[in-house]
Amino acid sequence: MGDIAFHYSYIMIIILLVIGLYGMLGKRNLIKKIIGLNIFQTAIFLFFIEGGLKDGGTVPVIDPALGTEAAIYFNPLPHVMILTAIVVSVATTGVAMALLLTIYRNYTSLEEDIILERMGK
Amino acid sequence: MKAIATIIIAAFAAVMIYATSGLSVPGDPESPAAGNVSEFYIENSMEDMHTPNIVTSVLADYRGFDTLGETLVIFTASLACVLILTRRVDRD
Amino acid sequence: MIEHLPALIPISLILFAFIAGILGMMKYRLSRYLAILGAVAAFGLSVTSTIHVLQTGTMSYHFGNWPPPYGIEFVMDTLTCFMVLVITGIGSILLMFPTKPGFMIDEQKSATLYTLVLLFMAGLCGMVMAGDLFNLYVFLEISSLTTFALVSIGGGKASVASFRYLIMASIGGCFYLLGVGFIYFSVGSINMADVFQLLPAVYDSPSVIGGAFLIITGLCLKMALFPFHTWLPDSDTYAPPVVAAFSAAVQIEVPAYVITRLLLNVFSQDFMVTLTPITDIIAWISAAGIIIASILAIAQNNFRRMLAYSSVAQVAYIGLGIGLANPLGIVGGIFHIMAHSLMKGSLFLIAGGLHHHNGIWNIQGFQGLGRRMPWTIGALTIAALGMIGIPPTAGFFSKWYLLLGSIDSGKWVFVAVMLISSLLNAVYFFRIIEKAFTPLNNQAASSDNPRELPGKMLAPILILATGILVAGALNVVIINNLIMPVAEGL
Amino acid sequence: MIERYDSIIVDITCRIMVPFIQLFGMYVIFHGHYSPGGGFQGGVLLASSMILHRLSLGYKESYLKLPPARASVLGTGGMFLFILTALTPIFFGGVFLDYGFLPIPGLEPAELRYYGILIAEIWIGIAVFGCLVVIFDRLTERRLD
Repeated sequence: MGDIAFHYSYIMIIILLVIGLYGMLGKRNLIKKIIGLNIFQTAIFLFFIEGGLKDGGTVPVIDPALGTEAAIYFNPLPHVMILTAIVVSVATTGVAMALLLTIYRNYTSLEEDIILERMGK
Repeated sequence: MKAIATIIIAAFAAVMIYATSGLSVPGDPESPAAGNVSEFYIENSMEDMHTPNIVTSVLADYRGFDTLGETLVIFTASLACVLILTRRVDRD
Repeated sequence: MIEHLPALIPISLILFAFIAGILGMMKYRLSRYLAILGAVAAFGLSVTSTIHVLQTGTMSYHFGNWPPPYGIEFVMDTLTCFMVLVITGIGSILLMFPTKPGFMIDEQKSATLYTLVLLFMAGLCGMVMAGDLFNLYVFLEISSLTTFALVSIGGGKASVASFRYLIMASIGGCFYLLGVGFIYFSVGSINMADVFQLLPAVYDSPSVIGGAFLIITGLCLKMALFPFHTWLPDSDTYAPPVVAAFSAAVQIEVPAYVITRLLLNVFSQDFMVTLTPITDIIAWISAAGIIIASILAIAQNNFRRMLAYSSVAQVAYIGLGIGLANPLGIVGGIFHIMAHSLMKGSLFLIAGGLHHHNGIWNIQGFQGLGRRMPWTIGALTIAALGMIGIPPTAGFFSKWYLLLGSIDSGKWVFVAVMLISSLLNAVYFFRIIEKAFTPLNNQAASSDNPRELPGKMLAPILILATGILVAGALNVVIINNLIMPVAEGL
Repeated sequence: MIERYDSIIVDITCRIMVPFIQLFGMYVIFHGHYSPGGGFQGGVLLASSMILHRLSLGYKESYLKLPPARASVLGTGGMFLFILTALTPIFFGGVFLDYGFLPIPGLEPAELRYYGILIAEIWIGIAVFGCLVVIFDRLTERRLD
């Protein structure tokens, strides 16, 4: 349970997360919402990678010269989870773009206020 | 709307700062995540499947079902794009 | 082959999704029949595995033959069996609804659609059976990605609703993922059973508390629990009726089940009830959600929007059952999953059928339907009685157990909340029934006399309506065999 | 839909780069056991080469190289074969995804897993390649009205 000063990298990640969340909730333009979503997800990836680090470790590819001591290599599991999460993020972005295209075709705008106005609400 | 968003974001930041204060220092080789499961992967990957890249062996074999799900996710996304962008008569 | 059953349920759905897609490209009519066949096959497998689980106890499937903390496992106990039965059973009935009125899409283009529906069901089954926190996330994303596409079929407004849902669901998924990260970095494992063993040592760590909070918040977003419900009314109003039925009947219930699963098998009772007020918070916001969503439902004129707000209220019942955190509350909540999926499934199908057949959207349009469409309105009446909680229906028994749970925990406020909400339910459903049995006063309207729905549309509606009564009659059997053995572990 | 951009520099540069990106993608897939890489990364590289081709040469030429229908066949086929590969061990006494039971004669389980991972990565690469190209094609499709 370390001091907060040692967690400065986590603080940076939290700042990124907050920027992403603000983009999703605060912005009125739909593209900006997607950008916010991507920032948010990328910050999560950084969070996982940060947690998998080990001081004095190297990438998790076994080098026969170094042996298979666990302390030498970074933790591989966060990397695996993040690979999956990246794919999910790409898939979500692709679907979101497709949705934005249909929205634009129907309402010729990507501003939330104008869309709501044209939806007749 | 802006005010609600600000409150939500502030609450989220507070939760995150509170939660990260309990994590071990980044880079700590003794952290809980460094032991347990990950140790097993590092020590057995070479024996079990002759694969030096531990990430590949975990991704494709130890946790292969995640990878199947992951491929399914991107396949689903492509089908979703096909369905979303199919031209159809608008009902309203 | 019997030991492969847990894996085969989602895999059979995925394989049938492929077959339906590929053959559907060649001959479009085939895809619908293959989709129904796939769902029924998965239902058959679920029944077989339920029988097997009842005879021999919990099944566990280790993918790649790696023992649990290292590999991924599927766990199948009686509660899982119950959920899988609900998902595949309701899914196969909902798929029987014809394509054109059900999905508002030309039959020629339906191959992709049915592939996605089967993948959606596979995702939900995977979520239910996953014994690994991260594997659950993957299936969660499969089920939400399919929903975005399915909701957007409804046209322009539906696309906007679907986009909103995408943002909310992505936030939910990301919160869940962050929470899993905190749990993983605190204990070093993501297998549910393993986390359950390792967690007590670090109960007071802020990262475990924060992680649990994030996970629960993410799942509450997905299940549209009251303060996070904003995406549901729009998507349920503009989505095609069968998709709305799927979304209200199974999709928002599965995260509720996952919260139950986390309460029982990951964070123990000590953590969720005693150490942190998580269950109390869930119970109170659910209670608020029941009342507020019911009042909002009364204010609606559009039938489907009213049903959507009613879904928010009904999901809050499940949340209340979880929040009570005693066996009776859990039993009530979980049984309400089944009751609600039967009732809301049939109500949305009726809404879709009436819209397609008679062009009725609003509650005013129901006037005089009782005489002309006796079967449809009969099914509607049964479902509405179930929603209110009148005795022979399944809805009564779930509410009964929830009441018993509230009394058991001594929280009389919740008893009052449930009685008031039953009254509110009665207000908005009797309004429709009354309208339907009021004869039309002008003869001009009777010239375009709407007759009974065609048999193809009526069949799934009647099956679901019968299901409400059958589930009510069999409630003791279901609860004693499937739900109680797990809920007693609390 | 993307029209061809009439510039000799873009044209020639992209024509030269595309095969190398594809080669690198295949290297990443096949060398995933020894260096960072694997099916996803390789598949994304292959898809990005195709997307570059489409962006630079326009749809008329690019669709000749890889028609959209063939991309969807690649995506579906890769995914389907991956699931079949994962299912195969069930019929030879193993459990789902247990590559140690793949029916390749003369190999011990560890070697079988080695080759099982390779086969899986190849299918994943093909599936990701196809699916990403399908997404791109759908997003850039011309509106017909």
